[in-house]
Amino acid sequence: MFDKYIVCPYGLRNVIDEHGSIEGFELKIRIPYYRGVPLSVVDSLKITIGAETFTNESIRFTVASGSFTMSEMSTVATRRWNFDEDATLKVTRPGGLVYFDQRVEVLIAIRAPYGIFTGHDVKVLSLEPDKYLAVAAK
Amino acid sequence: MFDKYIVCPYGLRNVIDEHGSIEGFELKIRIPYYRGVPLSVVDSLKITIGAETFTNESIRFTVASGSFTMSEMSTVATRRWNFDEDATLKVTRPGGLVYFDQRVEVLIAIRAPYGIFTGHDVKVLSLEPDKYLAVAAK
Amino acid sequence: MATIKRGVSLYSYQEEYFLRTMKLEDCIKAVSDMGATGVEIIPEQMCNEYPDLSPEFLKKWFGWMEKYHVQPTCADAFSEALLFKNRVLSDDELVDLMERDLKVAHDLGCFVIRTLCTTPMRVIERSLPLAKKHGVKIGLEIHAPLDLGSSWFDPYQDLIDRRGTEWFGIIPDMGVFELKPSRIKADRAIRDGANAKIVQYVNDAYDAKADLKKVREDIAKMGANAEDFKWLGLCARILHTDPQVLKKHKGHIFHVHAKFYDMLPDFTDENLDYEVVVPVLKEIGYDGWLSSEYEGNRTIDDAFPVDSIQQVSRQHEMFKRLIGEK
Amino acid sequence: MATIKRGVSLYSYQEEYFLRTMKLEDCIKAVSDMGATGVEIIPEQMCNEYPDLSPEFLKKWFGWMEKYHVQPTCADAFSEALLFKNRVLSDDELVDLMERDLKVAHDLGCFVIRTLCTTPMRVIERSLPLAKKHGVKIGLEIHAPLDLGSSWFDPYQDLIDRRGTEWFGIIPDMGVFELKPSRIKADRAIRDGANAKIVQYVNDAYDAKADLKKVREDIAKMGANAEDFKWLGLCARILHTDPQVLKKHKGHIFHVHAKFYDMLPDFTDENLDYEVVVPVLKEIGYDGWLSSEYEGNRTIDDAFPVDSIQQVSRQHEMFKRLIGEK
Ligand SMILES: [Mn+2]
Ligand SMILES: [Mn+2]
Repeated sequence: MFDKYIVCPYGLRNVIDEHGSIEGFELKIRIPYYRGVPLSVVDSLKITIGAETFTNESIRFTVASGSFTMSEMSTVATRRWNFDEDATLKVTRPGGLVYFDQRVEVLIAIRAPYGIFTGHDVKVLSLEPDKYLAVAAK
Repeated sequence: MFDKYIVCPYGLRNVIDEHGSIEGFELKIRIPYYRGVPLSVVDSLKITIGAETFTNESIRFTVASGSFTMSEMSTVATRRWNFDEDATLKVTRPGGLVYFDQRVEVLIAIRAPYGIFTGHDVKVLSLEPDKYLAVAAK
Repeated sequence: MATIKRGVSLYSYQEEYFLRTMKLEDCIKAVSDMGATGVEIIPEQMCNEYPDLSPEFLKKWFGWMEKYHVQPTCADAFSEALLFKNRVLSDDELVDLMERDLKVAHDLGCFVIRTLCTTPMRVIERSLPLAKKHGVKIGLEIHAPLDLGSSWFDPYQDLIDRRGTEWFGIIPDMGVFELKPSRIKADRAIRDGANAKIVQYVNDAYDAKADLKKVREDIAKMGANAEDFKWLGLCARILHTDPQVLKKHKGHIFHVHAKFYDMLPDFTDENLDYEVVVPVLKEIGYDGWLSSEYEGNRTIDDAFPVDSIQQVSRQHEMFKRLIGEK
Repeated sequence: MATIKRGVSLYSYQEEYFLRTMKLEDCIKAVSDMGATGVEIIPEQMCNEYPDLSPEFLKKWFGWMEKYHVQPTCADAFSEALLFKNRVLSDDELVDLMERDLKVAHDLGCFVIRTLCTTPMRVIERSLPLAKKHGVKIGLEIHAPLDLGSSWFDPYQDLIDRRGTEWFGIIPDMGVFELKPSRIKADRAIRDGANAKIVQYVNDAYDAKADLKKVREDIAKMGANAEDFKWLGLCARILHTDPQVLKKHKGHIFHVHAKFYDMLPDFTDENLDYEVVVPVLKEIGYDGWLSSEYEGNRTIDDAFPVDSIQQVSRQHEMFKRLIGEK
């Protein structure tokens, strides 16, 4: 359910690290379920862009309550992804995305108490202006 | 610290399952640290009996607050092993222990916020009468 | 004389809430606008502070209750047993979660929490003193495919016999009284690739109480595709419990989930047996809530705009008539 | 005139508590029996209900405080940053743990919690409003090898300059004022296999302030074994901060950990510089607690019975003399 809303129509952009290199890209997603959940039940994510596939290992998941890599998330039981909230997925991919229009496919699995809830969405998005990460304070 | 108290001088015995077979044995240990801890920080356990070694995979850890396999324990952050409490380790070993006197060696690692606390103890224990697991109610 | 009360689970407005066109206050106002007075909520859906509701939020919440002349009824809980990938939560941990949800419900002013059938009965039993402590009842939702009349309920009946009905009871979901294949679901199946002719054949066979094994062979010969077989499977799982079974549960029905998929413009529901169910509820003296759960959005949202407010209002027109409200 | 107060961290009685020969009440009584009045506690050591202390436990706790004429001082917290094997807790999560410990301390009637130097300073800073909310101060323990006089403290001084000293300050552990190699530790090294002659040679060299690189070469020639080198390493790490440095911290010392390893029968401590430290504390007008932390048990328990009560009592005799208590 809510599958067609998973990939947000906005928010796809390359991410420039503190040294000025493109470290990857990010996109925003919505939850394919009818309530918010603790982050630990976000079981797996698979993002396909063009012919490339990215899984848990290369994805950082950020919501208002925290920012974790997908492998860290398995123990994050006290922070939540809310029902009405965009999550930002940052994908490590040196060089980032090249083409202006990108076919973005997301497969996501959430462990509900009665089993796995999967969601699937594909959209063609246009790259927005790059995001520059601030140089750390010290 | 408290290393010499890790292996309790009592509590070594074979465990008989509901079908009457010896499924393994159990022993009791104390914490080699100066406070109680959440179960998730019990990082690893290694038990050596005679020439055999048993690690996390074959050990079930039981305290008043719960009973978990060592692989389950990694996410048990809200249940604690208290400073003054015996923990029971049940080790899966079909046939159990045979000899009356057993050299029992325990190596345990606990993750404190400032690093790993390890404990090590060896004792020779005598087998106590078998423990019979009750047949489940239904 | 005590009578059935009309309420809404804000779950009904999830599409608009998800799309951010209705906020929590708008949902509450929508309930009030229909003259309904009970507000059910899934805290994890619409309270982002869950499980620690701040005094500031609660002040707003009760402010809305007063402003819109409504009252909190049920808080829907989930018991996140698969919180961690490496294990199922222990009973002890599930009791802790139950207490957490009882507290949330108490804070929200709800009289009952909905627990799922995935919560082990022994966890429910161990939670009864906590229900008493927080002054909130525990209601087991009985949802299709569970059958209100089957022996599946026996252990729970035993729990009731042993522990009484002050803190434990049931929340039947009216989805168990399904009369026939849903028209909007059939249309969706066709949009998803099923053949209109085959769907119609299956529906007619269902109405005629035909043997579905035979129907399966028939449609195979007609050249059925995967979506056609999916439709047949969906029809085969339709559950119509006899509404008379509610009499058996008289005395421990805490709350009712008034599930529905599609209300017609003439304020009738083709699919669910409310025309029989509501009179039975009246007959057994049920004086709790009929709490709307609109779930049709999932079915139509690929092709049509969702109007949850309109759908729920139509259901309440039907309820007014069936309850005999002036 | 304000004066230094005598207290005990129940940590001092951990050996007997662990061996179940002293219960919590016995530990509190032991403090009282010496005329000390302050009780410091590691809740995770002696309160099995941590972190949710029940009203029943707290009633007993405050009953003991009254019965034994003592009062709670400090609650020692840990900030379990490595709670999970797969990651370090986030700052947000550590702030939650800090609040949990502030609440526990508040419930116990403590005025301060001890936080470890492993807690990131930004977490401490974010926790200051919570300290205020719960009315409990946050004290950073400064423990060897941290040097009270080094620039390591600069960021914390900056925090104090920016945010004041009402809620953040320090808890120096007197282990930083170590004068010389500990006799009981030397004896233990010998029991563990070090050569008595080499241990003596190292100790003499230490007293003579000899170059330890040279000493290393010397003992290698004497045939030193692993335990001998371990002893040399231990001596090389002895930290003697100049007690005058306490003057620099005047005004933000919330509490003092009176660490010790071995009190002699004549009520003196060969190892730690209390003869200088206490007068400095008096001079700067410190009117908080000297809270005993006996830690010698770990060193002697392989060969000797541990008598924590006697050891702590001896230290308090010394404190009475140094404070000038009648
Ligand atoms: Mn329902
Ligand atoms: Mn200390």
